[in-house]
Amino acid sequence: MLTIAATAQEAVAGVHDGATVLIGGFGNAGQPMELIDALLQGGATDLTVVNNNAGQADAGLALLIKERRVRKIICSFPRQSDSWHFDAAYRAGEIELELVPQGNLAERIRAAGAGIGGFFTPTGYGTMLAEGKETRVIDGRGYVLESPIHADFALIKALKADKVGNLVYRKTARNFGPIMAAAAKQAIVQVSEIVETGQIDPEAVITPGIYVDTVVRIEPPASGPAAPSSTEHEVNQ
Amino acid sequence: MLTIAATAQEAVAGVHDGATVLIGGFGNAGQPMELIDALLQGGATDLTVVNNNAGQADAGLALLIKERRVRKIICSFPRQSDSWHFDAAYRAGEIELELVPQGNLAERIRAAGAGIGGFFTPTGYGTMLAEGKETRVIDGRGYVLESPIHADFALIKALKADKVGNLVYRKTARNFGPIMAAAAKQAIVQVSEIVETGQIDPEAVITPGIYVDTVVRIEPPASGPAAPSSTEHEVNQ
Amino acid sequence: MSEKLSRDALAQLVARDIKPGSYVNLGIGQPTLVSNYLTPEQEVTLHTENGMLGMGPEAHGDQIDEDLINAGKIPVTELPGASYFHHADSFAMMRGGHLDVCVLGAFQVSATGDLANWHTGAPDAIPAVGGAMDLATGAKDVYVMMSLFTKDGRSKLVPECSYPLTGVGCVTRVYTNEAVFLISSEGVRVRETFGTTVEELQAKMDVKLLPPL
Amino acid sequence: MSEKLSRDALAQLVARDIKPGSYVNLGIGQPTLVSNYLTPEQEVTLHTENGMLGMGPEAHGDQIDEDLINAGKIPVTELPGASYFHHADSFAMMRGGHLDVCVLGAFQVSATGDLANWHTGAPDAIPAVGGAMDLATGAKDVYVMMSLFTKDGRSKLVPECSYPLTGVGCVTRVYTNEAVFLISSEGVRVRETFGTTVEELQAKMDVKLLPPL
Repeated sequence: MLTIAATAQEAVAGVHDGATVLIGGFGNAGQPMELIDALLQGGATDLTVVNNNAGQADAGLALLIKERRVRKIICSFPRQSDSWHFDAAYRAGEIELELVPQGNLAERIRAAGAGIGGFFTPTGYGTMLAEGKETRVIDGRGYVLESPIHADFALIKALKADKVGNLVYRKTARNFGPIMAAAAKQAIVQVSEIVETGQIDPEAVITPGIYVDTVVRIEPPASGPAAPSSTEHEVNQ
Repeated sequence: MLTIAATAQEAVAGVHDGATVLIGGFGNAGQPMELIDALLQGGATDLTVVNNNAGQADAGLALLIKERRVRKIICSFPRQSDSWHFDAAYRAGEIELELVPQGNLAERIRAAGAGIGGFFTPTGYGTMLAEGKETRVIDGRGYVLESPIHADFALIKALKADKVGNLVYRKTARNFGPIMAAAAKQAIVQVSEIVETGQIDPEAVITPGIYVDTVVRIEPPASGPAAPSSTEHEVNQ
Repeated sequence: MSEKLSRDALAQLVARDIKPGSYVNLGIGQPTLVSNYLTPEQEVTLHTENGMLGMGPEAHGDQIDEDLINAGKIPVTELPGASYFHHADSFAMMRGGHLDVCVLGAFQVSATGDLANWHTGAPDAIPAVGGAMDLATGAKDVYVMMSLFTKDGRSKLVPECSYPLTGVGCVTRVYTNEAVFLISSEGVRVRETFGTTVEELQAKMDVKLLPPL
Repeated sequence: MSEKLSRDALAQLVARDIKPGSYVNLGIGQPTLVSNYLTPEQEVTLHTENGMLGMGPEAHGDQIDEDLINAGKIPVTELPGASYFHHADSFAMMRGGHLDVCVLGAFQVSATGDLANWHTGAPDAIPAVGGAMDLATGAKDVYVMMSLFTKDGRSKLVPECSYPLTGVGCVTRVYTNEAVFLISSEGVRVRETFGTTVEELQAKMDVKLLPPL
């Protein structure tokens, strides 16, 4: 049954040392910043973190990495113009990196939630990211066998929850939320609003409550924060 | 770009002999009855049909089977109290049956749409439905390798389409629609209503227009038909 | 208890055993009787594999909506907090281990929890499997509801299934009209009996029974 | 044409070549310039892999919404007919072959359409791949936009890539400031040149060039 936590600290209190933690968000959209801050304050260490990136600037996941609380990160795009804390930890050999093409990352997370033991994907075939992996040619096309990414916890952000944990998201902030909620043993969700059960249209539920364990309401900022200035590294032409 | 057909006959006119056709619906919910009827009238034969069932009573898919237009059916639950046309064709050796657990059926259709070359599923492991298939034990659990079900056409039913083909469904009539639309080269959709582009909430779109090729509006019956009386065979206690 | 349980009494017993807050799938046929005995206080959420959580009771009269049916194709209703999803998402929910309990009928259950409930194995039978294998392998706990003996007196809880399997080692509990059995790595333990004794049952069964704790 | 193309002129050319009604992903960086030259009559729908179809132009001022960004994390807008989906659905759309065209930058493209655009291979580089490999393997047509020569004059269209690959045999067309190349099983054909000739290009390139048809 759903736990409604009073604070972000309370919501993440169960995250233990050595846990594997999926963290939602792509850029700032859908990033559960208050939950990550609470995780930082909570002190859990030796974490394996799964996120699309490896932290930006001096906030959130970047600070977890700066504090050396992340033993390993599984992500698709660690290197950004402002990923200096990751860069430093990586160059110092103090964080392990598993680099995964973004679509394989998403599909591997989805596979964990869906009970799939492994799947053959064309992405990465013939590249160095398939080195050491089982490959197979099926109907003339090359595929790589990829495995599910199971996790102990997911920290995600949604727009709204009802009291049985049904979630709706907002625009591109949906990104990894639904698949991460399903792939983790415990999904911890920060939302802007908690409504009564029955107030979310059953046709519009994106994450059914069965996947959600804890929600916490975080007051949205009075005025929207400025858009992030950081952009991903562009290919040198 | 989306084709808006004037009639169901026009919508299915491209379905050719020998085609593989996914047909949506579970029971009567989501069953594209008018499209199936048009397919029957259109005359295409030697079809491979994918549906959860193998036709009920004297309508729709059951008539396609009665007319021996279906060479092979891939389904999870052919035998029902009123599947007499399938039963007769099967006993006469005039239809090939590929029996697939319902979840494998759904996941194989999803895999086709998602570009997955194959996946390991626990369902069916150790049973006669895994005979002849590759199996593997992963982390102590047995899995069966299953392959995607690609198709030439999908015939499905949705509630509403806009003019770029975005779809919304209604209640449990959603069932196979979204995954079938994605798995077929051509998705042909009957809807009760076609609205202007922009009139479906982008957050509530279930099937994005990219998956939809043809829509046809079929006037919903003035009063809802009676609920189907047929129920699936119950396990003998 | 002094007499064998009726189907309804058995359904009531299963319902009482389901933990509050559980997500449950009741399959089709006899197990669906369980829903009649779930109390609102249990806050049990019912899943139907054709794409819904928060399924309510069977629909009658004006409530009947042909777009709202359960896995047995029977018109049902929707409760507050319900949600709809497509078939792949619905089976991902089952197969990914998110359902707490599913309750299924059976032809046979083996002493190691193998389930046979989809095919008699008769050479002329037209097979049909539906979602049975997905439920059997996917739910955290698989409860079986069945009569313990066939009409000609043979136990349906057997050392090894003779019917084709639905799933391997998946059943954790067997509710029958004569007893409830718990299946685990230690073997088959009788939890309670109805109008009979462990000794009487053991005399009629090839499976070695462990006594109630 | 009498002179080499600017980035904008090249983007305009690519835009003109995209068939009406196409679903297109423009990656990040230079290829996103293409969106400036798509006309409403083309009815091209833009996909961004972080979970949206129907992406509109970059957002400015009051339009900026931190929940609405593209794959380059730049605030964008939403057009009528847009839809949102989660990351697995979004990449399924790419990987399942549903996008008609994606346009990517490149370090190198090989004569057989291999693409290298994610990693310089430098031993001290921190690698980052993002959605590049998914786009390269998923779209029906992969167009590359790049300058044809490096600053020190070496061709980036090569017999075989020396940089780590993004995808194998995936590129079908290469748009450069000096020429457009079509890659197919028959080899590399020059479609048109800008301020140069096939002969001049051939003299500077190791890839055997087929003349325009």
